Amino acid sequence: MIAFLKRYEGLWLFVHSPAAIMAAVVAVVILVGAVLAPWIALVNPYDLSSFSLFDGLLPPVWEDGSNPKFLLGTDDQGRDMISSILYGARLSLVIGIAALTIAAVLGVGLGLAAGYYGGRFDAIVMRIADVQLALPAILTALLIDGIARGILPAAIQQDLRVAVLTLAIALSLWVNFARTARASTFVQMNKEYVQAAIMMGQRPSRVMFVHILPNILGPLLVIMTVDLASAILLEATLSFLGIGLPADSPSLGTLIRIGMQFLLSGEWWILWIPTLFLVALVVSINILGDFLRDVFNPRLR
Amino acid sequence: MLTIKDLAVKFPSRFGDVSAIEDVDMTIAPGEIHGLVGESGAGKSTVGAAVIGLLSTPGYIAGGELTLGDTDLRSLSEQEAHAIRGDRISMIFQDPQTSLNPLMTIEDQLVETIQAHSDVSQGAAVKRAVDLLEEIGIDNAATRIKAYPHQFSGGMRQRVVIALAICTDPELIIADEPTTALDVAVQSQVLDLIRRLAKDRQIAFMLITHDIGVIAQIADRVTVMRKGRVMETGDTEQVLSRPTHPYTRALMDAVPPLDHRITRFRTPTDAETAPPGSIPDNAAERWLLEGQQHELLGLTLDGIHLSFPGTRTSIWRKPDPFVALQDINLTIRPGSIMGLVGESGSGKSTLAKAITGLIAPTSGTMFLGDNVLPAGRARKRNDPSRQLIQMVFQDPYSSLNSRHRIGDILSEPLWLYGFVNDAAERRSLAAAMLELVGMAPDAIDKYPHQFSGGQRQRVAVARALLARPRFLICDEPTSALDVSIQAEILNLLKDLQSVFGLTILFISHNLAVVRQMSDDIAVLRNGKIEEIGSTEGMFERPQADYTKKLLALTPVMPRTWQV
Amino acid sequence: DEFRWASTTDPQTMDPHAVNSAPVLSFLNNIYEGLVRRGQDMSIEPSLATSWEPLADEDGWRFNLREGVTFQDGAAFTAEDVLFSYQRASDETADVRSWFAPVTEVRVVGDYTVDFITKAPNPLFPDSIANFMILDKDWAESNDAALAARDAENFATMNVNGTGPFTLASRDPGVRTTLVPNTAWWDDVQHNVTEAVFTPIGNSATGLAALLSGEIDFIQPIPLQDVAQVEGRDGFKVLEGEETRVIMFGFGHEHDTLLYSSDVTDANPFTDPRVRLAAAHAIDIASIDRVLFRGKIEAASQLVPADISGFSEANQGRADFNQERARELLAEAGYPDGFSFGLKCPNDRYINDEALCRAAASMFAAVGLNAELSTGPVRDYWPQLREDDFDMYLLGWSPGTFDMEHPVRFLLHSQDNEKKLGSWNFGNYSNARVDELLPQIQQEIDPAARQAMLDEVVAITQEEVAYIPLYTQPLIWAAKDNVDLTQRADNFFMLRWVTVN
Amino acid sequence: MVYFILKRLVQSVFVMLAVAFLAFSLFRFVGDPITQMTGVETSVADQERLREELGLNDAFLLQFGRFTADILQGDFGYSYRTRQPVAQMIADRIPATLELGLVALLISLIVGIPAGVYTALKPRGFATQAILMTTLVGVSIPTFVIGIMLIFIFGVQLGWLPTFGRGGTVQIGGWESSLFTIEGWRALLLPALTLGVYQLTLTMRLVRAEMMEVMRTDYIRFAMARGVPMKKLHYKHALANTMVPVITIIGLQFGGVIAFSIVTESVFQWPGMGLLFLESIRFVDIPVMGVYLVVIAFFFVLVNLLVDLLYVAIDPRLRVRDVQ
Ligand SMILES: Nc1ncnc2c1ncn2[C@@H]1O[C@H](COP(=O)(O)OP(=O)(O)OP(=O)(O)O)[C@@H](O)[C@H]1O
Ligand SMILES: Nc1ncnc2c1ncn2[C@@H]1O[C@H](COP(=O)(O)OP(=O)(O)OP(=O)(O)O)[C@@H](O)[C@H]1O
Ligand SMILES: [Mg+2]
Ligand SMILES: [Mg+2]
Repeated sequence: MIAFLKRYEGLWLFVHSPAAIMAAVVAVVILVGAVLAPWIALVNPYDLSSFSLFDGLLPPVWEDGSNPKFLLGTDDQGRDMISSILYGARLSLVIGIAALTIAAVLGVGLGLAAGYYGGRFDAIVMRIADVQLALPAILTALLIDGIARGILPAAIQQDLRVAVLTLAIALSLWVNFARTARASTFVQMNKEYVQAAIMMGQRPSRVMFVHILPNILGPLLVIMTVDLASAILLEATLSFLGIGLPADSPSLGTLIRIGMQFLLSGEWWILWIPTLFLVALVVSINILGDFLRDVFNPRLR
Repeated sequence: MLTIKDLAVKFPSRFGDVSAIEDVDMTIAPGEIHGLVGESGAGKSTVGAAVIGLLSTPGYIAGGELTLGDTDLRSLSEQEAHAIRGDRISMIFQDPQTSLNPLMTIEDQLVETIQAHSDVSQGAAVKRAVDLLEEIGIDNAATRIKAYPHQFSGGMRQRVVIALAICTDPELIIADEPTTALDVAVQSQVLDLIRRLAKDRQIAFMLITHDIGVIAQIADRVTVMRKGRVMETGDTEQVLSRPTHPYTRALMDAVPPLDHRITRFRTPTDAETAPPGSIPDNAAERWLLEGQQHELLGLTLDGIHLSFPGTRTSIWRKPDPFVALQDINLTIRPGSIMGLVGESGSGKSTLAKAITGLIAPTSGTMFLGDNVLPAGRARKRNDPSRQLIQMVFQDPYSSLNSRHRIGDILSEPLWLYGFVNDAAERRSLAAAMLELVGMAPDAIDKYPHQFSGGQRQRVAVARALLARPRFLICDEPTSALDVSIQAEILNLLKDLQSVFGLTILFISHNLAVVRQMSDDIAVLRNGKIEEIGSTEGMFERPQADYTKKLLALTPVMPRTWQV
Repeated sequence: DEFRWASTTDPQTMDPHAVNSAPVLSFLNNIYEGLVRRGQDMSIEPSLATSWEPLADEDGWRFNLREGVTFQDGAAFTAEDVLFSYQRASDETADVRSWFAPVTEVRVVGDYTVDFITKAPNPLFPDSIANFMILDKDWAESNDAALAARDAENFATMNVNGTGPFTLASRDPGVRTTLVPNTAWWDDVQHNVTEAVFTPIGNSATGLAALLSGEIDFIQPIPLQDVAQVEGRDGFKVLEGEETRVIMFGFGHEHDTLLYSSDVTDANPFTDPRVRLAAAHAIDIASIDRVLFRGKIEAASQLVPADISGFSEANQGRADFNQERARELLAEAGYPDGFSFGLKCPNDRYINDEALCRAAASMFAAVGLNAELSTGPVRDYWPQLREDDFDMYLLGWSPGTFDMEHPVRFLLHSQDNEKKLGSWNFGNYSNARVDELLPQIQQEIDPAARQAMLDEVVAITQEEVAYIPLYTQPLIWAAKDNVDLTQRADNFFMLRWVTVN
Repeated sequence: MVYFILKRLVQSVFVMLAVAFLAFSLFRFVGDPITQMTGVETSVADQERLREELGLNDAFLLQFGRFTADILQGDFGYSYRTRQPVAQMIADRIPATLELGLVALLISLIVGIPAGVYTALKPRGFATQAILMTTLVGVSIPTFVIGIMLIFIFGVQLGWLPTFGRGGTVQIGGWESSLFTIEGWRALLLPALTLGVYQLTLTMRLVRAEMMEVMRTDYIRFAMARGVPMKKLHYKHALANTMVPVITIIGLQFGGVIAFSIVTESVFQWPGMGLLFLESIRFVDIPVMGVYLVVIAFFFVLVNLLVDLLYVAIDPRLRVRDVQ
């Protein structure tokens, strides 16, 4: 057993880190809940006939006037809070993960190539990155959202809101990946194994993706977790500014935005339960990110 | 004065406490230079760090006694221990490039250290700092002291480091590989300085090094360590010339002599490292021999000139290019080993890269055999020279992709050059090749980090061989390795060369190593060839002043001590 | 006393003719005055005109002006100013020129008499110009502000010179605007405000916090769900009323096919009145009232609320909540399993607009009308409606003239660009009889005859379910207890009725 | 040095032009300015005429060319919404946003750096874990929720601080500042805190990571070995070296501060550029949005330039000219 763990150091570290275990448990529970939402949720927020305004504004079960059917109460539409949250986490995670994947592919690809080829190509990529950085995420989202609205037929716009938002978030995150990948690639380029590969006459794409990429994965993975958290938060913020998702596709961010209206009105659960949930999710992702950082830090080995 | 008794240091790790050193005994008298030698990981640095109380976390002293004069170092509180540091014990680190705070001037660093330990005014501290710099041989100290570390050369920096270590008049200085990063010329100056300080100021030195030559030159007494334990301790002459411990003897055998050539190093015959050729009917060997399409190939460099563009700092002026190689004319005879020596920065690696096509010379022509060797980008990916020329790099820790298995690393050339198209066959050939370079075939499924530096270097050699090269460049292949492991690798290279008839360019800054390896030698300095000739001729009758100086300054064991 | 108040939007300009928007008109009504004005109950009363009567020999109205009124800079108010203001307000550069579409000419008869000549008899004309504000001719001309600012600012964008009860002390657009009383005002002063500071606060939670922390005295509006919170606190009160705005669903009457349907692609079921009626029966207005609006709305039967002139007493019934009936009607119309369609809603225009649409979509779904809801900010909502990009949409309408004729003109008459009719009838509901009745209603002087025609229009459009009127939007203001003020149904806030105790 | 700055400037112009172009292309899609500019009763023909007058029917590139040409001539145009000169509107709002952003940055540095140092030096302490956890929760709550929470706690329940606006401001040479009055500071505190929380966490974590790295370097170990006092060691030697990479990231994050100030400004009704921008979006006020984005890009470029210069100031190795 010890030998096995020694071989998989990360795993060994993991079983010895209560914080990481807890974070992983929370993340996994949320993830599983999100994946299984269509089967375990009481109502389906996308199926308008599965809930009724009649059940609106019911408090959680431990408060007066609650309905035991709705454990954590209902929102102003009569949707079960638990169901909304499960579906919301599902959507948030889908957006977050998809945005992250796009950002990572784009950023790592450009960063790797910039680091590998250097010179003019590198300069161009870095200037593009500057332009991106000068356009804060919110503005990028507006841009993408606007363009999509301008060029897509109206009939599919609504369906594409999620895609548009994902793309917007992805665009505001790729620079991170590109910069990190580029910097790490520069370091790797001076490593002798890369020189050996180039010297042997291997194709640039092979050098980049087969040789260099696995070696710079560590810091990228860390960015991934941290940025997954920011992507989820960014989505919430964009929703707050009215450029996020429509209210009938409840992401965690949209739920919080809607809940904000009930901050004072006594229906605290509509705001605070999704918020709590979001915090739990983001914190646990961040803890896992920190944990990964430790695992990948050669000095701590 | 410094007494170490039964010292044990442990590092708590993820898998329980690991003993770094155990039962270490040592005494150092005032004015004594006490050498501490041993292979990498023997625990030399740990002893030093334990004495000065700077064990890297999470290490701790598990037992034993440490006394300096009448102070029990182990009983000190955190504050008291810190007060002793610098005041009574100082330390010098290996790398002068990184030992100084890059953001502070030399003056600031000296003054702050002086003022930390004695209650003197700013003016007095500055004066003392200037005097000290002059004492250790920095000209113009009064103005140079305002400079930042990066404005000093390596040797000067190491002197500043020493000045920092002695500016508070400590009783003991722990010097952890103080000259390893320096050129021989600078090294000899630093060693002189240490010797002078020990004599004049009666400072005791704990000199940690793995260079036996250095020990032989200046140490009064020496302690040999291995795997955290003291093997042998005694007067330098006694330990080096009449070692009592078998390990010390083996260590001595592995030290390459400067003044004569030995055919093979004597190494402890280890089952794991059977010499190649002794393995009957090795598949890899057969494969290599049958694949020799070319007869022996030589390499000729004709008027190679190479400069790097300087960094631009002004709009109006074009930056001066940095000339790394000038007018290099060199012929490497087919089947011979050409040694290339020169101090750091002289352009050795640049030359190697030019030959491999990683960078292009500004002018000049290269010939491989009778064919012109295209330079830089002009060399196509499928140019035959890509396969014929292979290289073994200096740093075994970075020359293998740490994310690839040994098997993948070794199969790559087979696949790339289209030698073997069947994956299973590639694998068995790789395994056979591992055997040939003296490694267990089960290494094939492991990752590089699971091996020691020496083993990795063997893998690197194996990878180069699997390309069926005719010309091999070895860029300081052993400079990162211990002497004993160096000896094994050098033996391996010699054996392979004799069996396969390779032409080798062997780069090193260690004259003794080059002497053991090469048939001819070229001496490089500031990008120019100073001297070129047969090895024996050069060592016996050096022509160029520079070569003479190099030979004179290289620390060696007195011939009489040699076993 | 100093009085500080907040609302969601800053008036974009101080020019009374440049922008026809409620925040601007509401704010400037404190500074400028028109010939007539509205009282606390929305009735028309004399202002700069003391009396008016229809012209005897031609179509039009004569206004007798008040004498002795001066502008805030001291200049006297005369008929010239009225003529000038008319010219300015009906110029191409002015956004309020539609008010004067029926006017052909304005004649200065005497220093204090002005005639407005109209194309046809226009009994409602005085009502329609309650927000027509009068500027001083000399002031405007000498300050290069003779025309309303359109592309660039002019003097009138940031400066005022009205006859009203307050005048501008300082203005920092989007941040704060300070008014002080006009000491030379002609009317009896009912307020006791010495300085009034207006701050726009866009975020409703922030606005409420500002009220509760005592930094402002009054805010309009506050979110419905926070009413209980404010009422529950000592020292604060909530003013509830009904706006004149009726919220309704509209249909794409003239579309041949549905744009957003996944099942019915070759027809537009909403052209069938039975389907529209089914949709009306699907709405559970009581639940909407209870959950979304906390019991603060009044269900609507027609396009105007009950206290608007022209309201049809005879047609007060509305389709009840009856899912059974809705399904039957759908089946009759040939859609026993219902169908899907696109529902468009703004999300920042009306109170709880988005929540309402979500709830409605869920109610529609319960009878088989599967709404694909799409919501967006109003800035691109109107363009979508103009491009006919909807199957069903949400609209709120407040009759600018406080008369039933207004929605008939804008929402029920078929689209007619030339005559500028039916311009907000996005689905182009079209009924020949309604089109025929509108000009007659506009010209009819006799109230009973006019009402009869309006009743007929309402009956027709109810019968055909031209729209589904839902409810009258509530007006919720909140103030400190020590402030007395008047809540007018047009959501205009008049400083002249404020007293701080 | 001069060459270096010039090179950066040329690159900056490129960045700004690109941002302007992107920004401008986005406005076509935000919505229709005309329906926002006119009232309910305005006829379609009048709307069309207005559209024509404003050049909104022209080809996109023509519009962009006009926009850049005007800007290059110093003419920033007039707002569609208020008809005021855009240059003046933005200029009026710049102080508010800059002061908010700078104070937020300051808070994040004043709190973040020591916290980072502390948590780096005592990586296993209880306080460290508590700090790390708290800040983590802090950044996991969306900014707007934090802002409203602060308003209700400190503004409404405790009544200590104002809930909106800038409080007392004074004019200093055309710069409207809230840094010189108590009222101004009271008003600034909550928004700056809200805006700073994210930066604070970021700064802290960066400083912590870099510091832990620096503490392992040879020169720190050497300084320790020669008995440099611990305080000096931590705050002079280690921190200075930590700041070199930290400054870059903080500089880059300035864009983030400005972007998130949009949210903060809207929550606190803070009369800065972000609030103006949001209003402009609502009214599709294209000229204001365009200039806003160009100004933001300008700030970004400026800050990056400053960061580079700061770099040179901190790190003598970069003072190329000095090398002998
Ligand atoms: N921070 C640490 N954590 C865990 N183990 C350590 C640590 N530092 C040193 N060791 C262990 O202590 C042993 C002795 O290391 P030390 O650095 O003293 O060797 P050395 O003789 O100085 O080698 P070298 O010549 O390579 O410098 C090694 O086996 C190493 O694994
Ligand atoms: N890409 C480059 N750009 C600019 N200068 C370079 C570059 N590569 C090497 N140099 C310079 O060329 C000189 C020769 O470097 P090279 O690496 O060949 O030295 P070396 O003899 O191999 O030294 P060492 O023994 O330290 O490996 C050095 O001064 C180095 O700074
Ligand atoms: Mg060591
Ligand atoms: Mg080299």
